[in-house]
Amino acid sequence: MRLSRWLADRWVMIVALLVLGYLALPILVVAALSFNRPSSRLSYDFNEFTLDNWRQPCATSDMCDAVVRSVQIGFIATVVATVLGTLMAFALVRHRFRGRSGINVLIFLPMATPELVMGTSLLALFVSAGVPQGFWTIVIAHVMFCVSFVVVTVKARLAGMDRRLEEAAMDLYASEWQTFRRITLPLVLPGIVAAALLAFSLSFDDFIITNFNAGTTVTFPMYVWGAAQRGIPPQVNVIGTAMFAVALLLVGLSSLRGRRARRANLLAGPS
Amino acid sequence: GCGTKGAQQTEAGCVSEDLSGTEKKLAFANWPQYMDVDDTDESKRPSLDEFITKTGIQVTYTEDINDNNEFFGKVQNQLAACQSTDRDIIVLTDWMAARMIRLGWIQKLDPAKIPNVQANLLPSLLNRPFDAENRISIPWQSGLAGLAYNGNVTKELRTVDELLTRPDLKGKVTALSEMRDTMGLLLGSNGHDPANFTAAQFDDALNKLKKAVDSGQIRKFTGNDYAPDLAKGDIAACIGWSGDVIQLSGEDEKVRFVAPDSGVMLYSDNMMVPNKATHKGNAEALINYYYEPAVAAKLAAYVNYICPVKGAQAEMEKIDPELAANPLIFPDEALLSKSKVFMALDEKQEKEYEGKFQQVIGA
Amino acid sequence: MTRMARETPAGDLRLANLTKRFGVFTAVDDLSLTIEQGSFFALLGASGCGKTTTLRMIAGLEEPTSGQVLLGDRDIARLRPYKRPVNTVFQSYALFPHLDIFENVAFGLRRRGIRSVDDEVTRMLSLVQLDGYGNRRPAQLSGGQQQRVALARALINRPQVLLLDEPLGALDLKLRRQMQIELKRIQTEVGITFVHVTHDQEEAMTMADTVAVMNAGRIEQLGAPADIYEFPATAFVANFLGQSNLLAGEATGVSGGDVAVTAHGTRLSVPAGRSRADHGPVHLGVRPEKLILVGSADQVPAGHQHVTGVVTDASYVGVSTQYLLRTSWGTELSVFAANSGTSTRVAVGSEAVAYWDPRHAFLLPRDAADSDRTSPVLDEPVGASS
Amino acid sequence: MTRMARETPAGDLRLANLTKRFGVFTAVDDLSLTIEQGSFFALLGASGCGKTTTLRMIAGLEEPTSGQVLLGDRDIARLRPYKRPVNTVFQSYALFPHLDIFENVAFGLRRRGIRSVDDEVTRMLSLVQLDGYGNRRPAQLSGGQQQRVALARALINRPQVLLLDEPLGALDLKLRRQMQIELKRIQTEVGITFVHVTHDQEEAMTMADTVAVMNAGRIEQLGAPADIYEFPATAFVANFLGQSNLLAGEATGVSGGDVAVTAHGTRLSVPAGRSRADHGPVHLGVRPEKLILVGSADQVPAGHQHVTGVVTDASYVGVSTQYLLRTSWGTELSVFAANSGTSTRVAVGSEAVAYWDPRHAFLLPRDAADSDRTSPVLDEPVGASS
Amino acid sequence: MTLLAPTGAGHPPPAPPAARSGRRRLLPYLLLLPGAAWLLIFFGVPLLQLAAASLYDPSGSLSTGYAMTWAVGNYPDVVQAYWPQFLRSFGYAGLALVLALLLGYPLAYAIAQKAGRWKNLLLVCVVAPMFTSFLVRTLAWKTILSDNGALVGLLRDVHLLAPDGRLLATPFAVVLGLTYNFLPFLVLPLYASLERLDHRLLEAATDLYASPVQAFRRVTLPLSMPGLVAGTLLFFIPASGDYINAELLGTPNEYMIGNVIDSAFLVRLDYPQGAALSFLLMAAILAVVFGYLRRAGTEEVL
Ligand SMILES: Nc1ncnc2c1ncn2[C@@H]1O[C@H](COP(=O)(O)OP(=O)(O)OP(=O)(O)O)[C@@H](O)[C@H]1O
Ligand SMILES: Nc1ncnc2c1ncn2[C@@H]1O[C@H](COP(=O)(O)OP(=O)(O)OP(=O)(O)O)[C@@H](O)[C@H]1O
Ligand SMILES: NCCCCNCCCN
Ligand SMILES: [Mg+2]
Ligand SMILES: [Mg+2]
Repeated sequence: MRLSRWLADRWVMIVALLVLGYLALPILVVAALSFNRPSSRLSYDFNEFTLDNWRQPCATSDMCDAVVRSVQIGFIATVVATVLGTLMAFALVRHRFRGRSGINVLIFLPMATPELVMGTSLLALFVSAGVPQGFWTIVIAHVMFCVSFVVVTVKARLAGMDRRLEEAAMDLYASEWQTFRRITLPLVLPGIVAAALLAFSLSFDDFIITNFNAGTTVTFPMYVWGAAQRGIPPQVNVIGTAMFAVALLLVGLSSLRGRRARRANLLAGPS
Repeated sequence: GCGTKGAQQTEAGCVSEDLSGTEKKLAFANWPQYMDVDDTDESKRPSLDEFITKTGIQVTYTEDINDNNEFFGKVQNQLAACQSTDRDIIVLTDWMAARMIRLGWIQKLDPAKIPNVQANLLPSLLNRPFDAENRISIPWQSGLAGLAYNGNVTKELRTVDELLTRPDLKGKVTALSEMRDTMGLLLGSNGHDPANFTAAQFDDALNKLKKAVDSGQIRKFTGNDYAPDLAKGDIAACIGWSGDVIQLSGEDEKVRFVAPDSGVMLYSDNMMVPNKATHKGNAEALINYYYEPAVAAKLAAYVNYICPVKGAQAEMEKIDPELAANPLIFPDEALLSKSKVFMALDEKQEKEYEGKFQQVIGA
Repeated sequence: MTRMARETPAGDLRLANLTKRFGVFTAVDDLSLTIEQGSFFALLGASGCGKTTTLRMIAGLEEPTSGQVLLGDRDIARLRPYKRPVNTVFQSYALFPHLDIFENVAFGLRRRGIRSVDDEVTRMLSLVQLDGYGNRRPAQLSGGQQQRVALARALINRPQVLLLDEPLGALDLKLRRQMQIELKRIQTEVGITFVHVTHDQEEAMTMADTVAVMNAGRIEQLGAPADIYEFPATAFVANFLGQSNLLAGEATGVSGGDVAVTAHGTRLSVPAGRSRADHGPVHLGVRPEKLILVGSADQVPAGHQHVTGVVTDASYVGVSTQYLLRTSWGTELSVFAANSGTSTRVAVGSEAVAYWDPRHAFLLPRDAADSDRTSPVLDEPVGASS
Repeated sequence: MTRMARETPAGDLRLANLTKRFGVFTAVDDLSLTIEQGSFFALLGASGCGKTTTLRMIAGLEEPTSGQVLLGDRDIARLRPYKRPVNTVFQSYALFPHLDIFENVAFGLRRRGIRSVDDEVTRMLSLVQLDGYGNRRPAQLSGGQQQRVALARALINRPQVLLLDEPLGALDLKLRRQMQIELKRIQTEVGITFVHVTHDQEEAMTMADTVAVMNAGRIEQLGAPADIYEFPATAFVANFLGQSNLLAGEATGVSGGDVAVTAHGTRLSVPAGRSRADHGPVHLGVRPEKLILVGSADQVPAGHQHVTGVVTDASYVGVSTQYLLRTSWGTELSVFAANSGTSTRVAVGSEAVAYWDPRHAFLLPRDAADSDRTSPVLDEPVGASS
Repeated sequence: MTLLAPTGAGHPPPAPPAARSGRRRLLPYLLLLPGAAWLLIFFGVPLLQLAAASLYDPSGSLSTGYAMTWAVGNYPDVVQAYWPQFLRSFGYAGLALVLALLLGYPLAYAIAQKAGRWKNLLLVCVVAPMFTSFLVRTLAWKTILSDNGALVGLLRDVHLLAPDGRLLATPFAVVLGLTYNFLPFLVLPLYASLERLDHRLLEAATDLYASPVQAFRRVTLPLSMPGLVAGTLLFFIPASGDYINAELLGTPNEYMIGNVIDSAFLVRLDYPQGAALSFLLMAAILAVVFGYLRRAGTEEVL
């Protein structure tokens, strides 16, 4: 009785943690392998513990450049796609206008298009327009395929949001922009954050479309893909693990800091 | 009315300029880990660095060729439009080199500028059908496609037929998704010549393959990714490449490369200067440099593929006598006699055979 | 940015032929009225009669289907809400869930670019008796506390027009009275025009300069509270605002300053000045507290009129006792008798006479089909509330 | 599945030492009370005193920090809400926005596996006067209409215990009275135990069998409405429920069945039966409507006690007039005089005497530091409401 | 003023000042402009070229070029040749979707409603696996599912798997890979809409006799519909076009339509066929999507 009650109260959280475990499982393998000294370039089996990979995470030529480049591209593409996508989501949820369904198709199609098709046909466009491929063509491509994901995610949050709060803000002298900035944005923020996270991970992880539009620029997934042809250097595992850890650390710290700030506020009284 | 123009280029129609006189630069695109690196500092590439020091030519080395088809897709738009690919040297496998040459996308080198090639290229790689004068595509490394097995999980393997039928191997076999390698071995196993076969013979071999796929004997078709699986034993036996298998044998001698008596496939990855590359002269300097036996030996000692440079074996003795004696790096006559180069295909044949093969391998 | 035109001379708030339809349903129907600058205007009406919709159109949150909203001479009907010198206390509060109480209250000031809001907000929170609650989120407050935040949030802006949509409905009587005093004080001091929706009739009657009674999207009567109470214009108003005993009768014309009425066989009269009809079907109305109960017709003073019946119910309810008197024709009249401690009780079941001064009666036109109308029959409130 | 134990004999609802803390803040403090099966229990108290929190614990929506909730002999404090034969009308309505009105009302029935709900729902909608609104979404209703849906949604289930958290607060007086009648009728017919939170004191007084007055998480007084009103237990109750004039004095013991009190130099007395203290600092309380204003001390009948002062304010408010009488020591007393049409007015500024029957006074213990306490000074309500 | 206006009684009210209403009517277009322009230029234009390619004479070649012959026959041709892969794509994606819903809904719900201040942390845990390259992740899965790995050993020991049974190179592995790789696309939008869920409504439901299951079905689920629909789409659409998982974790018998398109463009150089396959895939997906949206009754979510 006691136990079943306990379970009934917490099973959702327990399942959630199990699913997170499932999501993290390969990362654990990757993390373990980051401490491995492989028996050969072609072996992924755990062989011998070593810290060498962590000591020299950039030992493999160009790998860290590729990581940095991927982060840069991911960052720019995320910001641009999130802004563009959020604007579109607002237009679609908050306004009735001619051509809505056309716009909806335009948003769904990129998701429905095989990556390869998207990659090659975009490349054809760049070539026929004489645009040299490289960093910025990658950014353009990434923004293009991230926008749809952002729109759909933000819309999910926006749909059915309580308009009365925005009305109250307008009533309290907040212009459209201020209402957006002070009320709508904070309330939609979880959706926008989720969309941005999606966009970043899409961008950071994309190989196919990037590969076609990269010219001679190499991103991290391209590097890994290439390296895989002859055995992945163990430092790739270091980068994988580190990216994961850094993401967790940043968020962990920021939520801790947020809490401390709030506590300080409480002591200082309203500010 | 609005179709596409052909991608075919002619020497006259697509003229490239050589700025090597003024620009000491070279963009070299190669496969990953196809270049020797320093044991202690993996960011250093000794042979390449030496070239840079010697000539003062700044080499931008990128490892952005992972797959022949993929790379072709990546540069075909530019080359078809007679635009620069921003690369001065690219390295591609025979059949892809043949295709590009056929399409008129590759610049001819000046034989006078690459004397080492003329002097040191392995005889068996001389005057291949797609480059009769040895001045368009120069082998970087060569290799063999044959059988391999992991002795920890299965008993010895000798023939292609065993691979395709032995019940204990069921579901533990892979073959290469590279049509010429897999089909070459199968043609050979049927007693046909991969260098010269008929459409009917091809179909016979393909049927044999199809049976093995349908029965579940063959688990999948792979690129290089079979190697870790073979090492682990998830795959017991496969069609694979010599270089990879030598690597694995070094770790675990029970992993073996087998050259079946019915024949092995010999291929090369070739250096080429694409149209509109502006540093042909510098490229020639580099190609010539890598055909110095000492340099070639240094490279071969690292990458473990078949070294296409005569005299490198002697140099290798100085570096690593054991490697110098390895027939899979410096093949002996016995092996060379078994090795075949796949028949040159024209565009139509290529499409037809590739189409049929892809149907069997599932895509 | 949105620097308010607070300094500009405000003006009367005028609604001209304001109509709002939701699909086929008309929520506000051709409403016209003028609310004097600086006055306290109360809007009463049944649930769903269109009060909130009217306020929302004034605030600019609902686009009128037709009609104008004028402030002074300016038509503001199409001005964006934040450009209007109007604030609202929302019926649903609409507190910002992501901001704490302090920031909720400071919101309007901050939007107007005011930097130092601390003092003002603290004072306002104190006024609504929520000192120390500044750091909480709305979800951590009780219903009444949330309502007070909504009040403070609007009040702090001291707009030209303040719209209050049942701003005190969730407060206990004592607190409500205190808030009423504060509201009235601020309104008088600052000269804000208040438009106040309330279901607390005492609130409307004691605070408002003008009361409008709405019914189904229209105004039924508009005037000073006492005027409306003493001399309602329609049967709806007579029974919506307080209770009335309405007797169906026929008016037979004016004679000597009085309208003669025959009701249920009895001849009665009402001063012409308190009659809205002088012939044809009428309702003669008397409020329960204007009826005095005595044992027999002898005790009726001269000049008064009376009705005889049987007491069917007497509920002692603190300040007063409510009696029900069933007349010979079956209608039950309400009679309130104050419990001042001196008056005598009348026993249930006994015959009694209810009399009134004709000057306390009023006469309304009646639909021919209508009969007597009295208020809902329920134990009446103790004086507790009054 | 969730077949309710409605048929099982219900029982009294008992709260035993119920406590709820939010962090350091104690919202409900060691509350114990018994609510008889089938009775109508009203919970009154200032905004934020813990009423909603108490109801939520009964409903099972809030886990008590400590204490028990018993229904009959069963401790239901840890029973899931859906297993409790308890329904709630939420203060915030909590209507399901994605369901239409019909489905909102039908929700509980459907969850109990009842197939044919149409008739029942239609009847219920009609009861709350929302016929024809079944197809609308909650957002398309006015505030009062939404509240009625919340009421219907809970009522339709006829649970053993119905918790009503200000269920009629957004309704106009007339509709509120009608709903009160309906509630009372259902409660009596079906024998549901009602726990009713309201700020409408008349509502509490007229409808409830028992009233509890809460203050800061605790019960201050509990009893029959008239008892509490007539003889409040604390100064808080005396002024929370209606108004009282509390005079600070010193009790000097019982003599002849009366407690003698000296207040501001005047000697007064209160029957011992109406005294909660017989010596030391006390408050002598008289309700405003129990005070009668006359011109001079001669007019005070025998056996009554009086206080002299100057009339500082008179507001005519329909049913009654409220006077403020400033005593010689400065306190302003409230006096209500009924406007029955016969009583004479007292002029502002004139001297007057307020007298009362000692049997209408009551005596409460007083903190030594406390002085006189009277109700908030505001124009008092017209009789309109009563 | 109104007197001067030529409109008589009964006419619509005078039009509001043109400037403001004009701007308001333009607003949605302004909001859409940057994003839509981006998509039109970088997606729409190439797509048109592709559309043309799908109608080229299939007998053309790279070196000679392709003639536009409006060869609509390309479409029935590819359907006939590759319908099994089409079916398989939707089958696997659908199966993976079901799995992902079972795993993803509780996860999204827990993060949105139960995680408190760990919310952001858990959220990042959902996407952080994406920060390692997909290839690394998939190789890790291969390690986990390896024929000689601990998991297979265990399953064999408890006879859930035949002694020579395997997980890798089976449909199971492919579906698992799809589920894994696209799970965040389902979880994030779902989270975003569940985060908004008003707790009081759940309380009301349980107060009205809804068991947790019923409260979920009648209140939580319908209210999270926008997020659920969005998540389902973000999961299903890319999953049905995916080919990497089939290639790395499956065998030729698991190949999906993406593999075919890949081979048509990259290996066989059959552009008309590749283009036709792509358009069929898009059309099929759009049909599924719009059909689904209609059934889900959330067209306003569109
Ligand atoms: N989640 C919470 N966190 C902290 N404090 C809370 C929370 N919920 C309620 N409170 C506090 O508990 C007290 C009691 O709240 P409750 O809602 O029970 O009041 P109430 O008696 O219903 O008041 P009202 O008449 O205004 O609705 C209030 O002071 C409120 O601020
Ligand atoms: N969005 C809407 N769609 C359809 N009808 C609506 C809508 N909003 C309000 N109504 C209807 O308009 C009428 C007036 O609503 P309004 O909110 O103005 O009433 P109210 O007078 O404020 O009532 P209450 O006292 O109950 O708050 C109501 O009958 C309501 O049902
Ligand atoms: N990863 C570098 C090895 C290059 C192998 N080339 C494969 C060509 C097979 N025909
Ligand atoms: Mg309203
Ligand atoms: Mg409450």
